[in-house]
Parts: sequence; C-alpha cells; structure tokens
Amino acid sequence: MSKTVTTRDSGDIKIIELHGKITIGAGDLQMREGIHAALAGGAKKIIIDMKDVTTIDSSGVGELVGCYTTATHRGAKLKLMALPPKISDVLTVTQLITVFDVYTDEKDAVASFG
Amino acid sequence: MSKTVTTRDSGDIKIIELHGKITIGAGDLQMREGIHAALAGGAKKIIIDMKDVTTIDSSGVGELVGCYTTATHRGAKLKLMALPPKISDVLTVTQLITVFDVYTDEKDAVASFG
Amino acid sequence: MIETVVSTPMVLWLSSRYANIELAEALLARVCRERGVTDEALHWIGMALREAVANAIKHGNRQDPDKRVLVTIGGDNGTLTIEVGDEGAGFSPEEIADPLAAENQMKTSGRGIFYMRTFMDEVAFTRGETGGTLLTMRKRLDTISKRKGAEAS
Amino acid sequence: MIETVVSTPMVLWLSSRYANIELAEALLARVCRERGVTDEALHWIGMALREAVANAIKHGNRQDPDKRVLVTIGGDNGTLTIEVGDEGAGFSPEEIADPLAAENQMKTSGRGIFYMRTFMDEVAFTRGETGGTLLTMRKRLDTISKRKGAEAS
Ligand SMILES: Nc1ncnc2c1ncn2[C@@H]1O[C@H](COP(=O)(O)OP(=O)(O)O)[C@@H](O)[C@H]1O
Ligand SMILES: Nc1ncnc2c1ncn2[C@@H]1O[C@H](COP(=O)(O)OP(=O)(O)O)[C@@H](O)[C@H]1O
Repeated sequence: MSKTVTTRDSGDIKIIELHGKITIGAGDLQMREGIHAALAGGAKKIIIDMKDVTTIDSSGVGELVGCYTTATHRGAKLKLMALPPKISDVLTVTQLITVFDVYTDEKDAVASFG
Repeated sequence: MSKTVTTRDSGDIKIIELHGKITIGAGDLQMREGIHAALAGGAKKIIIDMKDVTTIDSSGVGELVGCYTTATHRGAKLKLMALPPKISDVLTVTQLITVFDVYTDEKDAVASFG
Repeated sequence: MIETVVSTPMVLWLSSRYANIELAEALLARVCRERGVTDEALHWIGMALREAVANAIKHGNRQDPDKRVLVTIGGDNGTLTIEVGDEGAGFSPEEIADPLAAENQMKTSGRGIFYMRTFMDEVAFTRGETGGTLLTMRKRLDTISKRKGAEAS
Repeated sequence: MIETVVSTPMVLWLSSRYANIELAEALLARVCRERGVTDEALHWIGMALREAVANAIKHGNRQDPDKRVLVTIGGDNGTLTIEVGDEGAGFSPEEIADPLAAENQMKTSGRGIFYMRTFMDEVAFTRGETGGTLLTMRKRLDTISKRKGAEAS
C-alpha cells in the first residue's frame, strides 16, 4: 500500500498531500499524525492538498475538523485545496465547506497566505 | 475491463495473447472464441502466449485442452509459450504439461514451427 | 412500469475489524453492478454502507473481533435494501444530536447517521433478533438515473 | 508451541453467479491477511476455494440465481477451515473419475476436485443441513511457510 500522507514545503508553507482513502482505520489517523507532525515542527501555515483523496467518511471528516481546531489553538492556519467534487459534496452536506478556507489550486491557496 | 484475448501475426503463425484471468465465466469462453476464430480463419500454426495470465482454473485448463484437441482435428498445431510459474504448476499437477508443446519465449516457439 | 426484480439477498457475517468494511463494499459493488446501478449512485450508497458498518463495529460491537456484523444486500421492485446488524447494546436513535446545530459544527464525531440519511431514501433502526441494533436502509433505484445519485449536489 | 487462535468464522451467502466467486476470494484474502498467510499460500488456497464455489454454482445450484452458496472461512489452532455449501441434489464423490487416468487426460472437465485435494490438506464432502453438498476443506497454516504454499512445485 502506498503512503496516505506526504508533506512538502513551499516557502514557509507546509503542503500536506493526502492520498486514497481517509476513512476509519484506513487513513484517518495517518492524516492526523501528518498534520500534528507539521504543527509540532512549528508550522503556522498549512495547506491540505486533497487532490488525490478518493473517499472520505465521517471519521475522516471528524479528524479534519479536529485538526483544524488544534491548528487554530496553536496559532496556525489550516486551509484546504483541490477538493474532488465528491469530497466537496461530503463537506457541503454537513455545512463544513464554509468552516474551512477552500481553494481550487495551489497557486490560489499559497497566494491566500499573502 | 481490458480484453482477455488479443491476436497478432508472425509470418504464417497466429500468436494469441491471453491476459488476466482464464477462469469460469471470466475469460474461459473468450479464450475459446479467440482460438476458434484463428482456426476458422485457416490458421495452421498457433501459439498461445500466456505471459500475462494471472490465474487459471479447471475450467480454463479444460477449455485449453478442448482447443488443443479441436486444433489437432483440423490439422493445426497449437503450442504454448511464456507460462508464468503458477500457471505451469497448474498444468504440471494434472500431468498436462507433457501434452502441450511448451516454449519459454516467442523466439523458441516460432522457431519450433521450422 | 418498473420491472419486478425479486432477488434473494446476499449475506455477509464479518468479524468486527475496520479492515473488513471493504468486504461489505465489495458485496455492494457486485449487487449494484448486477442491477445496473451507476458508479455515481454506488459511490453514495457505498458511503452510507461504510458508515453503517463502521458504527456496528465501533459503537455496537466495540471492536470485539469475536462479535460479528451482519450485512445483507437485496431488495426488489426497483429498491435496494441494505441491512446492517450488530451484537451490541443498542441505542436510542431519537437522542442523537443534530450535527448541523451550531454547537455541534466543530465536533469531531456525530455525522455518520446524518450521512446515511442524506444518501439513502430510508434509514430505520430496530432492535435486532439477537439484541443489538438492526439498521435497515433503502434506496429507490428507479429514480437514481434522473437524480445522478447523491442528493448532496 | 503453536499459538492458539480461535477465530469466529466469517460467513458469506452468495447468489449463484460466477461473478460472485470474486467475493469469496475477497473474504479469503481478508482472513489470510489477518492471519499472516503468505501471498503464495493464499494463491493456492484461493484456487481451491474458486473450484469449490464454481462447483457449488454450476453442479450444485445449476446457476439458479435464487439458490445460494454458503462460504465460511475460519478455523483455529493454526488451521484454516473453509466450508462451501450449496442447495443442490448432492453427489457421490467416490464415483468421481481420476483426471490423471490416461483415458481422462484429454477431457475438458473433471479436474476441479483434484485441484482442491492437491492444494488443501483435507477435503471432505458431506450432505448439508438443507440438502445439497457441504464441502469442508482444511489447510494447516503452521507448515505453509516451510512448504511455500503449493505442493505443486
Ligand atoms: N450500531 C450502533 N450501536 C450503538 N450505538 C450506535 C450505533 N450506531 C450509532 N450509535 C450511536 O449513535 C451516535 C451517533 O452515530 P453517528 O452519527 O454515526 O456518529 P459517530 O459514529 O461519529 O458518533 C454514536 O456516537 C453512538 O452513540
Ligand atoms: N457441489 C456439487 N454438487 C453436485 N455435484 C458436484 C458438486 N461438485 C462436484 N460435483 C460432481 O463432481 C464432478 C467432478 O467435479 P470436478 O472435479 O470439480 O470437475 P468438473 O467440475 O470439471 O466436472 C462434477 O462433474 C459433478 O458431477
């Protein structure tokens, strides 16, 4: 199985790429670990690249919300980019799409940090 | 789903490539149709390229034996090449490996027709 | 007129491990392919099924691998019927918090049943024969092609 | 000393279509992954399982999709136990022809049970509870790593 989470830098921004399933017992905890590692490393600007996410479930959504809260508490900003339509739908129906800052692509997401 | 059977020519030899599963309801009949089509087209020299076969079951083996017999009755020769180890094992335990002319690669198989 | 399709349900008993959720998905995919359900619709029905099996494993059977989760997939007359049963203590679905309420928006859990209700036409919880919860979900297949699956979009 | 593993079997009821054989394979793959069975061994156990389910669908249930095939995968103490049941008329396994006999070598059928016996340690047919055939196959897992799966090679 390939890695669920890979992290890269763009200036002082951490871009965390998620891959495949972000579901209970299969990706939800890896996502949390990846984001927490970035926060522990002192990152204040984080973009989650969701381009390659195939499936997310309520556990994955819950972890994402939890990570957003943790980031905010630590004075960091967590934004989302490149949501596939089905992933966007899942966040939309639970009215979370307005909670997160969501960008179409990396250029816009990076630019949003000014 | 990709094609189970593709046929190409090497001089007057028909090379029939099998792909994936040659199992009951999933490839066994396609294999027969491919071989019968070659025979109907007048082919007298046929090589079955098994390089890309992932699985074969008793139905696939049975069809292969049936096609061998049909070919012989029509004055054609049917040979096998590039058997993956697991496919070779399946033919070995039922003592069919000695029935078929089996060649390691295309060069040897083609050369065997003289 | 809708063609009458009466199909014997396929049935699966899983041990309570999250990794087994994919078996329930594979069963659903087979039934849906047989009945001509679009991949789009399958995706959303699949999400409801995953949430249901995850709840049965987590809240019902509390991940005890000796306890089993029942999954049946069948239905007739243009309806897909899914049952998910567990051997847990049961619960009161009417007491479940609304995940859309402002005070729940940032909670890290509580959205699973909401997703099931969003993506299926009918979701009902009853007490199972062996105790535990028996969840029955239905999706009308005759309307799916018009609606392209999810009510989400 | 071999560790004692007692696992509740996983159970599958399939409608009698060849396309459903892959569900039985998926179930086997999950159990084997859970129990640390090598991919090599899984391949040969999988072949035995496919032959068994194919026979249940073809000879047992005669491809009647309303008749079902039972598959259970479990076992303990280092043994994998697979049961395959059908709702057919049953048969007499002792009357089955030997596929290695010279007069059978070029037959187009009759090798399935032979493959099961080759790749499993134990293969037994009994009359099922509901009529039909109940096939029980066992494979010792403690010896697999030494033997690299198939006795074929
Ligand atoms: N099968 C079940 N057995 C017992 N309790 C359940 C079951 N399914 C759901 N619940 C209860 O309903 C609550 C809400 O479930 P759900 O909406 O799926 O969100 P979550 O699983 O994230 O808590 C659960 O927290 C649990 O208390
Ligand atoms: N589940 C079953 N129900 C009834 N008959 C069976 C069953 N399984 C096997 N048989 C009988 O045993 C014969 C041999 O089976 P097998 O060795 O698998 O070869 P094949 O399926 O190619 O005939 C079958 O032809 C059939 O008559």
